[in-house]
Amino acid sequence: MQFDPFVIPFNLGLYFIILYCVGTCILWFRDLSRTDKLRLQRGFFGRPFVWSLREIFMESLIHRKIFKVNPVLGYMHMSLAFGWFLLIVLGTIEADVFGDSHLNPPSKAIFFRFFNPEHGAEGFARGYSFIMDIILAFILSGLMIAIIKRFWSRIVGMKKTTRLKTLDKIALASLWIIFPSRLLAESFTCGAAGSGSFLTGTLGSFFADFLPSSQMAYPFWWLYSLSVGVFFILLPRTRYMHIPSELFLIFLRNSGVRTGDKYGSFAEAQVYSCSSCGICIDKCQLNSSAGINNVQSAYFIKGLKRNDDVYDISLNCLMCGRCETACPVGIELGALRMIQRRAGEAPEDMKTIWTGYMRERNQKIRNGLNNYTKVFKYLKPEIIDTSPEVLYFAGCMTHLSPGIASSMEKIFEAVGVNYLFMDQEGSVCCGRPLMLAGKDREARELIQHNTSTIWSSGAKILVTSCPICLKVFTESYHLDLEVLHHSQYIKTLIDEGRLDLKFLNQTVVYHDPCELGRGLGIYDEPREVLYHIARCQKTAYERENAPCCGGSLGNMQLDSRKKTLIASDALYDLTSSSSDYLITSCPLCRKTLRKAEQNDTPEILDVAELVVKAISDSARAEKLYHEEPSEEVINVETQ
Amino acid sequence: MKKFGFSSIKPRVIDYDRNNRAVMEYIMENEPSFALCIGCGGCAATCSAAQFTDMSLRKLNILIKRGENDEVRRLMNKCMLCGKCTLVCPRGVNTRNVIFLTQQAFRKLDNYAV
Amino acid sequence: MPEQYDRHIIIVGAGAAGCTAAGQLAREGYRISLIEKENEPGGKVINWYQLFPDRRKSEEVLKYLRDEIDNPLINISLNTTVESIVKEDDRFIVTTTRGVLTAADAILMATGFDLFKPERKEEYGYGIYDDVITSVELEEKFHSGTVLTSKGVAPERVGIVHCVGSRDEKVGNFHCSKVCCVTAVKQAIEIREMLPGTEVFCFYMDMRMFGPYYEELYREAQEKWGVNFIRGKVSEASENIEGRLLVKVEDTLAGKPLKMQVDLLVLMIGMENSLSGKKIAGSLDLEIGINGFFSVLDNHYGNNQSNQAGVFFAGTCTAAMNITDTISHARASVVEIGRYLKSKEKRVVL
Amino acid sequence: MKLEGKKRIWKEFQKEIPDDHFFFVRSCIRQSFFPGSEQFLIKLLREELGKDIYEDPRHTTCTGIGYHSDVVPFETIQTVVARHFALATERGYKDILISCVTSFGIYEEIVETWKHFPETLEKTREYLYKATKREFEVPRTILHTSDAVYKFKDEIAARMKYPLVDHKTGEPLKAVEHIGCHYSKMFPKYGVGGAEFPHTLVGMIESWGGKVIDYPERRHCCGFGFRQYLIQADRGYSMSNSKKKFESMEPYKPEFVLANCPGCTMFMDKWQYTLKEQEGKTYGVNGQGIPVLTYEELAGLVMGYDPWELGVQYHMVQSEPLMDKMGIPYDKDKKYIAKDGSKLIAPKNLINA
Repeated sequence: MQFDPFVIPFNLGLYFIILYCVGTCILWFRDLSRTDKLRLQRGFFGRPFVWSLREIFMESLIHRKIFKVNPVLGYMHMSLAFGWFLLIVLGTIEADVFGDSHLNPPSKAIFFRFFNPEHGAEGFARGYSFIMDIILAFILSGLMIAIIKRFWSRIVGMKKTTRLKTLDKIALASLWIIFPSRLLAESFTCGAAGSGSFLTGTLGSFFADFLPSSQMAYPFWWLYSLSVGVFFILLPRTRYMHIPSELFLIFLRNSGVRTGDKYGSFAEAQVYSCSSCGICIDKCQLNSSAGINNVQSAYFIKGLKRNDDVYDISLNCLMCGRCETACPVGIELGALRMIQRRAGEAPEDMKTIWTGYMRERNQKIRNGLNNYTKVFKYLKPEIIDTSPEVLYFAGCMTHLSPGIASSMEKIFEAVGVNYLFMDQEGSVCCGRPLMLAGKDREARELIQHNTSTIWSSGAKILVTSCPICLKVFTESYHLDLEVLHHSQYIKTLIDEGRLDLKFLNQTVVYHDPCELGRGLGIYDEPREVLYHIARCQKTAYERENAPCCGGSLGNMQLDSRKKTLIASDALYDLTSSSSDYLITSCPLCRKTLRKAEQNDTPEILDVAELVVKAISDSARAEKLYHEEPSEEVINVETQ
Repeated sequence: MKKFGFSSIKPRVIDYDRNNRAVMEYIMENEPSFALCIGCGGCAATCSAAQFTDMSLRKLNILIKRGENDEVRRLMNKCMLCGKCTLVCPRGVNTRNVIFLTQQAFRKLDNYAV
Repeated sequence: MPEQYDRHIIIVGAGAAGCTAAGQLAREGYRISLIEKENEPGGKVINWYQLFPDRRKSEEVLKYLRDEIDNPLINISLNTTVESIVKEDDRFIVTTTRGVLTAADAILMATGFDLFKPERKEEYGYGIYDDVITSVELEEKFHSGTVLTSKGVAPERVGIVHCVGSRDEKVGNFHCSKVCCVTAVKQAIEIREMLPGTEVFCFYMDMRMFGPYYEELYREAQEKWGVNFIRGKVSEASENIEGRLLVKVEDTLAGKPLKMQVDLLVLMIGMENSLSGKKIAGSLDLEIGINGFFSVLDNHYGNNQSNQAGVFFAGTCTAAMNITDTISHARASVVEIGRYLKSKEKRVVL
Repeated sequence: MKLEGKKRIWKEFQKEIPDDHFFFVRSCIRQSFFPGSEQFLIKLLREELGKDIYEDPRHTTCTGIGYHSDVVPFETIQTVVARHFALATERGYKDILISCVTSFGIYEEIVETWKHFPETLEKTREYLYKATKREFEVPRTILHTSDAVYKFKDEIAARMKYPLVDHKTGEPLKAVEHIGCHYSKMFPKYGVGGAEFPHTLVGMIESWGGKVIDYPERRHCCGFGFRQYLIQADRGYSMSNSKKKFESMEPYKPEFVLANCPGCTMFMDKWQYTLKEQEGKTYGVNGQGIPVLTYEELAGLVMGYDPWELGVQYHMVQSEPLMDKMGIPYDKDKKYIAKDGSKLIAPKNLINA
């Protein structure tokens, strides 16, 4: 006999989920822009396909990234994903090799033991069922951790774990039941048949001594089939949808599809690929320093899935990008938030159809760009006719820490470059802050204004002291000149040997500003400048892992007290090792961190300010000599 | 109607009891630090926009509180949201969010016009 | 038996200053006659319900003052008014409504202050419109436990007018009474606490939060209690047809005139030198400063001495002060009196 | 509202008003717009009360409006006023009775200036002497005609035929009193009852049986404001002030406005017409306007004089509804008959007509 009614739930679940996934993939594909479709097609028949397979293996089965962040968590995911994968593959093979027929339906592979109770008594089959038992044990070990994590998340080294909704709970329960029920079902069957290996066999014979194994087995097979079936059927409505979605996402990503600035199926695929693992929550300083724990990316995306109005959540974020770098699925969290910010708040009646609403809003906004009345009419075009070599744009924030601007001027003078201080009289904002508030159209006005001013100058290099400005200059301005952060510019000066610096016998710690580091990937230039003038100290909080100062313009809602909390924590981390200076390269970071200064914190300076300290006296002396003859010379004359 | 060459003038007085202060309530609710303003004018002094136009956040704050909405509408969009004001405010008012919320509040009033 | 035991000092006024000084001088062993025109010691502190900035009950301070003067060397005569003080070489002859007290070696003027008479600011309609009251009357309402309008209902909106009779050339007072600002803030908080549904508006010219924890209280009023502050001096109050008060003020920060209806208008009346004090000053020909208070010998290191050797000042008869400063000032006067009497002894010996 | 409170203030601002021998000077505006009023004042004082009131035909305008419009310098107006004093001195009068509140203010201002800067008095004596060979004494009291009427309000009440009550119901009539700014806002001590709660008109209304309403904008200026009304384009400012007052008094349903300043009477009367034409709005009960009367007109009415002789018909807002309420009889046909019996042209677009 090769059929039994208990396999029905399993089969239903299995075929349902297969159909559902295929359907979704088709919908998503249809929704892609034409170029993205082409990308995907090219990708499917090209190298990206191979990469994707590799990535799927490494990430979706082995979960390498999670391993990196947290081994225990990694093992948990691997044991469940990879273990189950093996169980299915080997199960199918087993059924194929030892079964009486070939090409069996999946149910036969899954419930192989039920249909062949005596199998694996001796010989090769014995060894094979031994392997199957190992895999089962492997999975169960992972399951154990999962259960522990759910109830005592700290044990597995996680401060926070995501909160669940009821469907998730049911799905989770069924997932938890699957493997224990399989274990018991198999054990009883083996017990009755005297077959099975070290796990199922021993457990089986143990039960057999005092339980009517043959009768006991059957209900557990039902339970096993049911739990799997339920799990599959619930899958689409729960976070476990991330398992199939991620596969699709990986293909899209490897084929070169990106989020962009509007909501589409790639964004949707990302949303559904979020497993709510909660790593982002741990990474978020709003959580760790300011005690805000309902706005992190995991909750934001969960909100998106549930069609909640997540506008407020989207605004309460530093946009520091720490979660994005940590996300094991590689979801572009920043981009998703920006989409929501641009879309704005959903009116009551639209909250329940978020995806549709987002598409509509994006359309409206794009139309709005055309029939939009200017708000910055008061800005009159500025013309710079003295064509300087370097155009220096300090930026609004730099005007509040003038030490940086004046240092830059000293540097320009020291190298005798022909420069122009573009916003000496005060800046027209670069537009980035408006963008961060989701006001692209308004930002566009400022961008146009500044662009025309910059073009009119005919300068070759645009140097800015503010990473916020730099980001928008490089990403959203169309300029015909080289745009550099002052740290980059200083580096080129040093490389060209135009700036003669002496080594200050001091140790410094460098803090990577979010916009400059994670935002633009500029990690090395500031450091290389520092190597020339001081001893740089390494900390555990560098580069991608650098903390945010808390002052970010990305967050609309954070109040000043909480900003300071974040700043002082960041300061504590950065200054744990004793150093003479804490160096950063962002006026806003500098100001925010200074707000949290204790009397034992080292002086906080911008890289430019330290460079000025290091401009060698010979250079200065030379200047002096040319200006006025020194005392001694005269004395020599008289003698 | 006869032509007299003159007509009566709308009073400049803030009629507190007639004015609609819904916007103020909305902001108070979403940005409580709004209440802390002492009208020192630090924000207005540092304001990037104020160099080019008559934007004054200090004034805007008061006008919002008094429900002088016409003038608030006129001023609020002149802000570049650059955030300097927030850094100088001695009372730690989240001024940037105040303006942002004001614009939002009026968008609500105008029923979510993009 | 040391000289000083038969040294006799007459202190005029048993308020915060009088009581403090009396207690301290008695502890030093001087004989004190404490003269008070009211029927109990404590002065203006009695009017108050809670005190800024910590809003402790005024009774506690009153108790302190009463304990201070609980001393056999202090002879306190209540319901007594000083009619004149005459100086005969180093002695002072004090005539009161109870007859003549002779042979005082020194006089301490602790005559305190009078509250500004709000009727003098006619435009606010005190005594004409039913719901215009003074800060002191509001304290009485706090004592009674409820703040109601003349119609016997809780006010929907209360206006508090700062600087009534202070910094106002029109009533001949140039000085700042110092304590009104923080009193206004304190009372605003108390109203909000008692009647959470009531809006409170303070109309101020400047917020002069000069003392410790005053600014913090101001911040608390804004942050925790949602008290509203409008910068501008109320120009006039009038009653509308529902009998609500219509207040006119310029919102100087908005640069526009503003009118609003309130159900209760509280006038923060300022301090003036007490009339009774001035009368005595006449007989002693003490100098009066431009602020109407007694002028002290030196504004920095002689603010307890008068232009009359042997006559000393303590507390608000020299300037507007809060209780803390009054008590310190009174304690300082003790040192000055002591030094003065010692110098006299020396002269006797030589 | 506590009346005793007001009484207290009124006590503080008591004004010495002599009860005989007045040197009368006219008001430019009043004698042209409400000729009946000054006419009746003289009649009232001379015939009704048998007082000595002297009017010198040689007296002129005080040039006050010119002064307030910056076309007449202070020295000049001092000399003009000094001339009036001289005329009074020559006739041996010590108390000047001024019909116009603007002049009243000017006279006060000048006398106060002389008090504080005696050299200006000397200069003025010099100027006047050079110009006219006249010399003068500074008068003992400076009176406004409303002060005089206030002084004799009880005598008038004694002669009263039609008290200020609804003759049907006996209800006292609700009245708005409006004091000219220059009557007591400049020098409260010269106004009966001071500046905040003046008693001059209140006293008349109350002793003649009426009820004064205290509305929020009671203190507000009528908007006359010399400069404003002189330039046509600026009259909007002027009118807006009156409008503000009307809007504020409207809910109290006043029967009439009593003013003691020629400008106020004229503008609060005429602006009602303009506002009706421009904004189609009137502020009295059931679409009517609010009659604005001078205190002499009111005195005359209560004493039962013929309204047409008092000249109440020479207002934009007609007083018939008021007179009906008070039960005063009047003959419609005689309304525009001149003294010589000739028929005058009846003005158009009157309110309440």
